[in-house]
Amino acid sequence: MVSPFYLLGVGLGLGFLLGLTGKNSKKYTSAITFVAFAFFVFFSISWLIPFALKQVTETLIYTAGFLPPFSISLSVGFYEAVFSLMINSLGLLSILFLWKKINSESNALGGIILVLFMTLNMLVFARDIFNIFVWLEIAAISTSGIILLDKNKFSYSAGFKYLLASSIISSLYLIGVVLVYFTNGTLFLNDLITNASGVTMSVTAVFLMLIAIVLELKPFPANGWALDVYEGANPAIGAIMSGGVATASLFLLYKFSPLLDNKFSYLFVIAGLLTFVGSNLFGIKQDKANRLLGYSSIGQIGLLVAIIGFRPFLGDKFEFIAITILVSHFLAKAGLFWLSDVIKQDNIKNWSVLRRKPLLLVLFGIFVFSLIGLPPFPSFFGKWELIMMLSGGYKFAVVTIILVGSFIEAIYLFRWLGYAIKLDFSELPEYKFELNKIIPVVIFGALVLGAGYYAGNLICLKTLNYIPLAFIVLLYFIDSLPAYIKNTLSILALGYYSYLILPNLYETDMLRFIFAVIFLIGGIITLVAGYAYKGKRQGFYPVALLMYVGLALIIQAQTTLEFFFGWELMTAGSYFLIIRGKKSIEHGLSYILFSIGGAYAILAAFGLIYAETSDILLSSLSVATQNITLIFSLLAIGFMTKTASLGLHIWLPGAHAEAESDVSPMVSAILLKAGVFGLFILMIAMGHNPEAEQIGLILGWIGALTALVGNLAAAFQEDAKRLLAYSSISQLGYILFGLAMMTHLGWMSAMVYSINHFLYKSILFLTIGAVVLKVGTHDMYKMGGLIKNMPLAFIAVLIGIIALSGVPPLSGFAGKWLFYNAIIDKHWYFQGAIVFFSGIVAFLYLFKLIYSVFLGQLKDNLRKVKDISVWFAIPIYILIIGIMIISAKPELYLKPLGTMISGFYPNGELSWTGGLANAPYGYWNGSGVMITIGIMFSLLFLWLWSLSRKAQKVKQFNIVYAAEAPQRPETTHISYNIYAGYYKSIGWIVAPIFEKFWSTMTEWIHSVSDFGRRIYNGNGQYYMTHILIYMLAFYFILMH
Amino acid sequence: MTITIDKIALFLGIVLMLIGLYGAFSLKSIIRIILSLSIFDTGINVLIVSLGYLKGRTAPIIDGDKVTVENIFNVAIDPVPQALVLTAIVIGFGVTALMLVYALKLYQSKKTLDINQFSDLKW
Amino acid sequence: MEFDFKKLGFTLLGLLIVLNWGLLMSAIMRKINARVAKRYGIPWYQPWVDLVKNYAIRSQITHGIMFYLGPVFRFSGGVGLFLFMPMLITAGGQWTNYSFQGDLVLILYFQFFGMLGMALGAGEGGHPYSAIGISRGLSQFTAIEVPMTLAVISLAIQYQTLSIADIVKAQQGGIMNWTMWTNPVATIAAMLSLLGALAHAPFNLVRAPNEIPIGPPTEYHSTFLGVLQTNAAVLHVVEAALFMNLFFGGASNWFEFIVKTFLIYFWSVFVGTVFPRYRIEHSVSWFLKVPLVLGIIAIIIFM
Amino acid sequence: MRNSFLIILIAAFAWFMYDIFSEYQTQEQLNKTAAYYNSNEPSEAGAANVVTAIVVTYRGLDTLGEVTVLFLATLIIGFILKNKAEKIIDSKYKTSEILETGAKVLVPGSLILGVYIFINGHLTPGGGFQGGAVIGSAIVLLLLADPNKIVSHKLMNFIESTSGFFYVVIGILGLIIAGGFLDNRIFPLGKLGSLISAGAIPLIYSFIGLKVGAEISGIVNNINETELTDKL
Repeated sequence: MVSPFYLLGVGLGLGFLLGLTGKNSKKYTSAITFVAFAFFVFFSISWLIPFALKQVTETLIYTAGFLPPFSISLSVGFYEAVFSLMINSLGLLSILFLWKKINSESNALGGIILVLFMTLNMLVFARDIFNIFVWLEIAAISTSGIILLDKNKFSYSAGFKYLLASSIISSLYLIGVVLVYFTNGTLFLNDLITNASGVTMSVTAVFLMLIAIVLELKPFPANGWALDVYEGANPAIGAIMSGGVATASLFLLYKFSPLLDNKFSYLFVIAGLLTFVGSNLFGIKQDKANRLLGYSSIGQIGLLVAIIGFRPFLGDKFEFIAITILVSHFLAKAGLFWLSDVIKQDNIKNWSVLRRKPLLLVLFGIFVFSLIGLPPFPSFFGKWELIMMLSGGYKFAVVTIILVGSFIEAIYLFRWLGYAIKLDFSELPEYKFELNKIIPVVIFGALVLGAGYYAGNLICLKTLNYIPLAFIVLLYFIDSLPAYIKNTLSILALGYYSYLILPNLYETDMLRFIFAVIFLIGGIITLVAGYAYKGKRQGFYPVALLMYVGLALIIQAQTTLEFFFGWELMTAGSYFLIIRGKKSIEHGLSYILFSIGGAYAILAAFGLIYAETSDILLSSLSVATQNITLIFSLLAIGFMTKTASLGLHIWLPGAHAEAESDVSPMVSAILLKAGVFGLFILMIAMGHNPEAEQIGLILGWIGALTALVGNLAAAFQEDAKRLLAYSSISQLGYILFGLAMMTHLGWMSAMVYSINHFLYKSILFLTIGAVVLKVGTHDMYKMGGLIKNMPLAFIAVLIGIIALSGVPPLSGFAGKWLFYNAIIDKHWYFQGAIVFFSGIVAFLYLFKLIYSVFLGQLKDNLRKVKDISVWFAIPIYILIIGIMIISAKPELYLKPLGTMISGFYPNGELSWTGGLANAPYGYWNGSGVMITIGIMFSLLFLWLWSLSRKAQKVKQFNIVYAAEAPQRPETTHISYNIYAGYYKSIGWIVAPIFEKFWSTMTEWIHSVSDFGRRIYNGNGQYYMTHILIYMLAFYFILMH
Repeated sequence: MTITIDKIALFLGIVLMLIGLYGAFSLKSIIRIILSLSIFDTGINVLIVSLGYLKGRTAPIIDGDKVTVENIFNVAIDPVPQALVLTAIVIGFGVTALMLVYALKLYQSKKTLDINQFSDLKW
Repeated sequence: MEFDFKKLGFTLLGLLIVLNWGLLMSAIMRKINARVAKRYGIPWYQPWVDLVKNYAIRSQITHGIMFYLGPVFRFSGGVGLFLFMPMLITAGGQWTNYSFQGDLVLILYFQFFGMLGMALGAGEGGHPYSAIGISRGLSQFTAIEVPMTLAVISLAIQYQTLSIADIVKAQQGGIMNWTMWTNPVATIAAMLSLLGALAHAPFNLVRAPNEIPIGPPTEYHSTFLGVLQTNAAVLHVVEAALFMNLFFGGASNWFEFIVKTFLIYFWSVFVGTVFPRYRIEHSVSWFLKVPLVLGIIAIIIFM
Repeated sequence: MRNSFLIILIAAFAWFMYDIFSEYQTQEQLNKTAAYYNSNEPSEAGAANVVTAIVVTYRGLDTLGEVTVLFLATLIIGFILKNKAEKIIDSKYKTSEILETGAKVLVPGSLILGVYIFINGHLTPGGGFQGGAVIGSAIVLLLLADPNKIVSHKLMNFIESTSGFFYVVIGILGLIIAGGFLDNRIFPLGKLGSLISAGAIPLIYSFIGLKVGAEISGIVNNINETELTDKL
C-alpha cells in the first residue's frame, strides 16, 4: 500500500513548486495539476482495491517513526479510501472543468486547488485531533482563496464572511482540542474514543469539538455565510465546496461518531434534522440557482448528519445508507453546480436554456432525481433503508420529519425541473458548449446511474429487472430517429414484455393479470395512436416506456421495496409525460408533488410494517397487527393521490387536460389504475382487520363524494379534455367506493368499473384528443356540428358516452347494477344514493360533450376539417370492439371476476343460470337485454326508415328560429355555460374548497419560507453571532 | 482556592476572548472586526499556554544547568501546549493576513469599511 | 334456447293495449285541462287523428343521421321500458313481458336510453331551443332522481329484492299491504318525483310552450313527430305502471291497470293545472329539499 | 437593543466559559503524553529544546501544515492582489530621515538575528517561525522606510518554493530511509546540545525559517505594491 504521505508529498511539493514557475509557464498549470490529481486518484484506487477485496484491514500510519499518541498518525481503511476516491475524482474533474480558467489565471490558482484537495484527503485520514484542526484551517483558508475565482464584489464579501465564520468555528474547535488534551492527556482520537475522561470539562470539550464540526457542515440556521458563498462564488467552486469540502467534513463527523453518547447523538440528530427541514423550507422561496443549490446542499448534508447521529439505530445498514445518500448528493450537486457554470444563468427560470442541448437537460433531470431519491438512483435505496431501519427502531417522528423535509426539497427541485423543461428560452443568451466542461458532468451523470445499479444490487434487489431500464436508455440514444421507428420499437417491447409475463400471470394470479392487461395491452393500444405524430417526437418514448415499466414492476413486485421502486418509476415517467403538454408546467408540478407526497405516505406505511414484521415481503402486510389504522390510512392516502380522490384530486384536471392527445388516455385510463391496483393489494392484505372496516366507511364516503363532485364539476367545464378529466375523477370515486365496501359485490363493481373505465375513457380521450388535434382547440363551444365531418369520431364518442353513462345495453350498466345490489347488501344507502345521483349527473356532461362538439351548428372555420387520423381510429375501434364484446356477453368477464373475488370474499357472489346473473336482490341477463334491445331498435329503425326514407336533407341554417334564418353559427350554437341554471341551484357543491385549501397551504409555506430566510441578512457580523448562539443554545439545552 | 499564575493567565485569556468577541460582534469597521478577532485568538492562545502550566516548573529546554536530561521529567512543564500554541499562532497570523487583504479588496470595491454595506448577498 | 312465440304474442298485444290506453288517457287529460281553463277542449279521438295526420304527411326534411336516429332511440326507450316491465301480475304470467331479463335497476337506467337518443337527435337539428330544453331536462332529471333513488332503495330494503314482480307479489292480499301504506314516506317522495318525471306543470320546463316553443322536438314534424307521439302515449302509461307496481299493489287485470294508471297520471295533471311553471334552478332546488328529506326519512325508517 | 442583546450573548458565553473552568485545578504532574516527551525526547530526537522536537518531529505534520497555511496565505494574497501594472515609483512619497537611517542600521542586524534564531531552534527558545518572523519584520522595516523599494518577487518566490519543496523532500526521505514521514533521524542525532545535532531538525527549521521569512515579506510586499498602484 502506498503511504498517504506520498499523496501529501505530491500535493504540497508540486504546490510549492508551482510558486516557482514563472509567468511563461502559466499555460501548463492545468496540465501539471491535472497530472497531480491523476496521481491522487491513482493512490485512492490503489488503496480502495485491496480494501474492497478484503485483502487488508484498516491500518494506522505513524509519522516520524513514533507511535501515537506521541506522534501524529493517519489511518487508512476502506471508507477512508472511498472518501478519498470521491474527493480526488472531484478534484480531477474540477481541474478539467476549470482548465482554461486555471491557465488564464496566475499559477497560484492551480496550486491552491491542489493544496485544498490534498488537505481534504488529510482530513479524511488524520487521526490526531489537533492535526485535524490544522487541516481544517488550511481547508478554510484555501477555500477562501478559491472563492475568489471570479473576482467581483460578491465573491469578496462572500469570502470575507466565510473567513469570519470559519475563524469563530475553528476557534471553538481549538478550545475543545486543548481542553481535551488538558483533561485526557492525549490528542489521539483512538485513545479518546476508547477511554475518554468522564469529567465535565472533558465532556464539554468533546461537545465543543463536535459542535464545531457540525458548524463546519453549515447547520441551519447558523449557515448564512455558506449560502452567501454558494451564491457569490463561481459555481465550479460551489461544486468543490459542496462535493469536496462538505464530504471531507462529513467524514470527520463520522470519525468522531464513536464518541457519541446518547446526549451527543441527540445533538447530531437535532442539528441534522433541523437543517434538513429548515434549509429546504427556506429554499422554497429562492429563485437564484446557485443559492438554491446551496440550500439544497446544506439540507442534504443535514440529513447525513442526522444519519450519523442515528448510527446506533441503523446497525450494519449505516454505511450503506450514509454512502448511498452521500454519493447521490455528491455526484448530483457537483453536476448541478457545473451545469450552472456551463449555462451561466442565475435565475432558475432561465434554466430552460438547458434545452438548447438536450443532453444537458437529461443530465439535469438525472441529478434532480438522484437528489430527491427517486429510483434508480442510489439515494432511493439509501432513503428506503433509512426509513425501514428508523421505523424498525420505532422512530416514527423522525421518519415523519425526514419525509417532510424530502417533500419540501422535492417542491423546489421539481419546480426548477419544470421551468427547465417548459419555459421559453428563445430570448436568452447562447452559451458555449465546451467539451472540458461537459465531460465532467457527463461522467458524474453516468456514475450516479452506475452507482444506482450497484446500490440496487447491494440491497439484494436481485429480482429487479434492469433490462427494461436499459431499453429505455437505448431509446434515449436513438432519440434522433423518426417517431414511427421508436413507436414500433416501443410497441414491440411492450408486446414482448406482455408475452413474457401475461401467460404466467393468467395461471397464477387473476387480479394481477387483469391489471397487467390494462397496463401493458392498454399501453400497446394507446401507443398505436403515436403513429399519428410526425417528426421525431423527442423525449416522448423513453418517458412513456418508463411509466409502463414502472407499472409492470408494480404488478410483478414481491416485496415492498420492489413495489415502491416500480411505483416511483411510474410516477417519474408519468410526470414527464404530463409535463410534455402545453401549459402543463404547474399541473406537472402539482402532479408530482401530490405523487411524491403520496409515495412518502406509502413509504412510511411500509416502514411501519417493517417495524413490526422485520420483513419487506408484500405479503407481510397481511400479518401486521399493530398500528393497523395508521398503516391502512397511510397506504390508502398514498394510493388515493394516484386515484385522485376528493381532496387529493386537484392535480388531475389540469394534468390530464393539458397533456398530449395520446398521453391523456395513458395517464387517465391506464395510470390511474395503478392507484386502484394499490388499493386492491392493500385491502386484500389488510381488509380482514377490524380497523379496516372503519376506514372503509370513510373511504366509501370519500369515494361517493368524489364521484359527485367530479361529475358536477365536469358538467360545468367548457374544455372538452378537462371535462373528461373530471369525469375520470368521479369514475375513480366509484371504484374507490366499490373497493371500500370490501364485499364480494362491491369488489365486483370496482373491478367492472376499472375495466370499463379503461375501455371507454381510452376511447373518449383518444377521440377527443384526435378531434382537438384537428380543430386546434379544447373549448367545446368553439366546435359544433362536427358529426358531418367526423362520423368516425362521433360514433366512437357516442358509444363511449353510452357505455360510460351506464345505460343498458352497453357495458357500463353492469357496474351500476352491481352497485345497487352491493350497497343494499352492505347497507350503505346514503353513500349509495350519492353515487347514483352522481351517476345521473354524468348525463349532463356527457350530453354537453357530444352535443357541443358534434351536434348543433358547424362553425365556419371548421367546415373543411377532416375526420380523425386513422392511427387514432384504429385503437379507438379496437377498444370499441372490446366494449361491444363485454356488453353482449358480460358473463365472459363477470364469471372469472367472480371466481377471483370469491377467493377473497366468498359470500354474496353472483349465481349464474346461463346468461342470467342472480344477485342477492336482483337479476340481470346481459346478453338477453342486448338482444332484446338490439332487435327492437332495429325493427323500429326499419319502420321509421320505411316511413320517411324520402326525407329531404336540408342545409344547416334551415331551422325554425323566430321566423329568421340565423346566419352565424356562433350565436345559434347554444353550448357555453348551458347548465347555468343548474349551477345556480347546486353549484355550491363544487366550490373549489380543496383548491383553496391547497393554495392557502402553499402560500403559507411560501410566506414562512420568505419570512424565515430573512435571518440571512447578508451581514457577516450577524452570521458570527448566529454561530455562537447556535453553539450556546445546544450547550445549554444538552448540558443542563 | 489559591490564586496561582496559571489561574490569572486563564482568567486573562478568557477576558481577552470576551473582549475580542464583543468587539467582533459590535464594531462596524471591518479592520476593527479583524483586530477584535485577533484579540479573541490571542485570548485562546493565552488560555492554551496557561493550561500547560505545572506549579513551580520551568521551560522544557535542556540547558545542562537547571534542566538536564536526568531531571527534565521533574522540573519541566508540559511541552505540548507550547508546541500547539506555536502552530495556532502561525495559523492565526495567516488568517489575519488574509482577512486584511480581503478588507483591502472590500474597501476597493465600495470605498467603505462599514460591514453593513457588504450584505449584497442575502436571503 | 327455444324461442317463445306465445310470450311475444302477449307482449305485442299488451303493447297495443297500452298504446291505445295511452292515447285515450292523454285525450282525457287535455280535456280536463281545457275544462279547468273553461275551454271546450278536444274530442276524445283527437290523438288518433293527430297520429294519422302526422304519419301521412309527405314533405319530410332531415338534418342528418342522428336527427333521424333520435326518434328511434326515443321510441326504443319507451318500448324497451314496456318490455322490461311487468304489466299485470297474474297467475299465468302472460303479461310480465320480458321483465325476466332484468330487474328494477334495468328499468331505472333504461329510462335514459330514450332521453339520451332524443337529446342527441334534437341536438343535431341545430335549433338553439332544443339545446336549451335538453339542458333543462337533464338538469331537472338529476334532481328528480334523488328522491326517486332514495325511495327505490327504501323499497329494496323493505322488500329485500329489486325484482318488480317480487315487489308486487309482496303487496298482495289487501289494500293495506300496498307500499303506499306500508311505506308512506317513500311513496310520497316517489310521487313527488313523478311530478317531475311526467313533466307537467310546474315542472314542464323542457317543452315550456311559451318560452321555448315546444322544446327539443321543435324541429321534428311529420313521421318523426308521429313516432314521438306514439312513444309519449306508451311511455306515460308505462311510467304510471312502474309506480303502480312499486307503490300501489300492481294490477292483476287490465281494468285494475287502467284505473290505477289513470289515477297516478291524473295526480300529475291535477298538480299541473293548479301551479305555474318553475324556473330551472327553483325546480332543482325544490326537489333537493322536501322530497330529498322524505327520501332520507324513508330509508332511515327501514335501516 | 442590539447592544443589550450582544451583552447577553457575551454574558452567556462567559457563563459557558465559567462552566468549563469552574472545576479547574492546576496540574500537579505531567500527563502521559507530556511525560513521554520529557523523558524520551532527548534520546529519541536528540534536541535540547523539547518543544522544538515536538514541533518539528513528533508533530511535524502540524508544522508542515503551518507552513502550508503561510504558503497558502501568500499564494492567495498574490492571487487576489495580482498586479498587472508595472511598478510605478512614486517619488513624492517620502518617509522620515530617522526611519530611513534606522532601517539601514537595523535591517542587516535583524536579518542575522533571524537566521540565528532558526538555526539554534533546537537548542534555545525560538525556531523557524520565530526566526522567519524576525526576517519578515526586517523586510517590513525596509519597506516602511522606503515604500518605493523594489523587493524582488522572483527571489522571494524562489526562496519560498525551494525551501518548501525541500522540506517536503526531507519528509519523504524520512519515509524512505528512516522510521516515517518527517523522521529527523535521516541524519545522525549527534551530541545533545551541540549545533549540529538532533538529526534533520536544524535543517528543517532552517527551511522553515527561510520560507516563513520569504512569505511574510512576500505578503507585505504584495500589499505594499497594491497600495502604490492603487493610489495612482
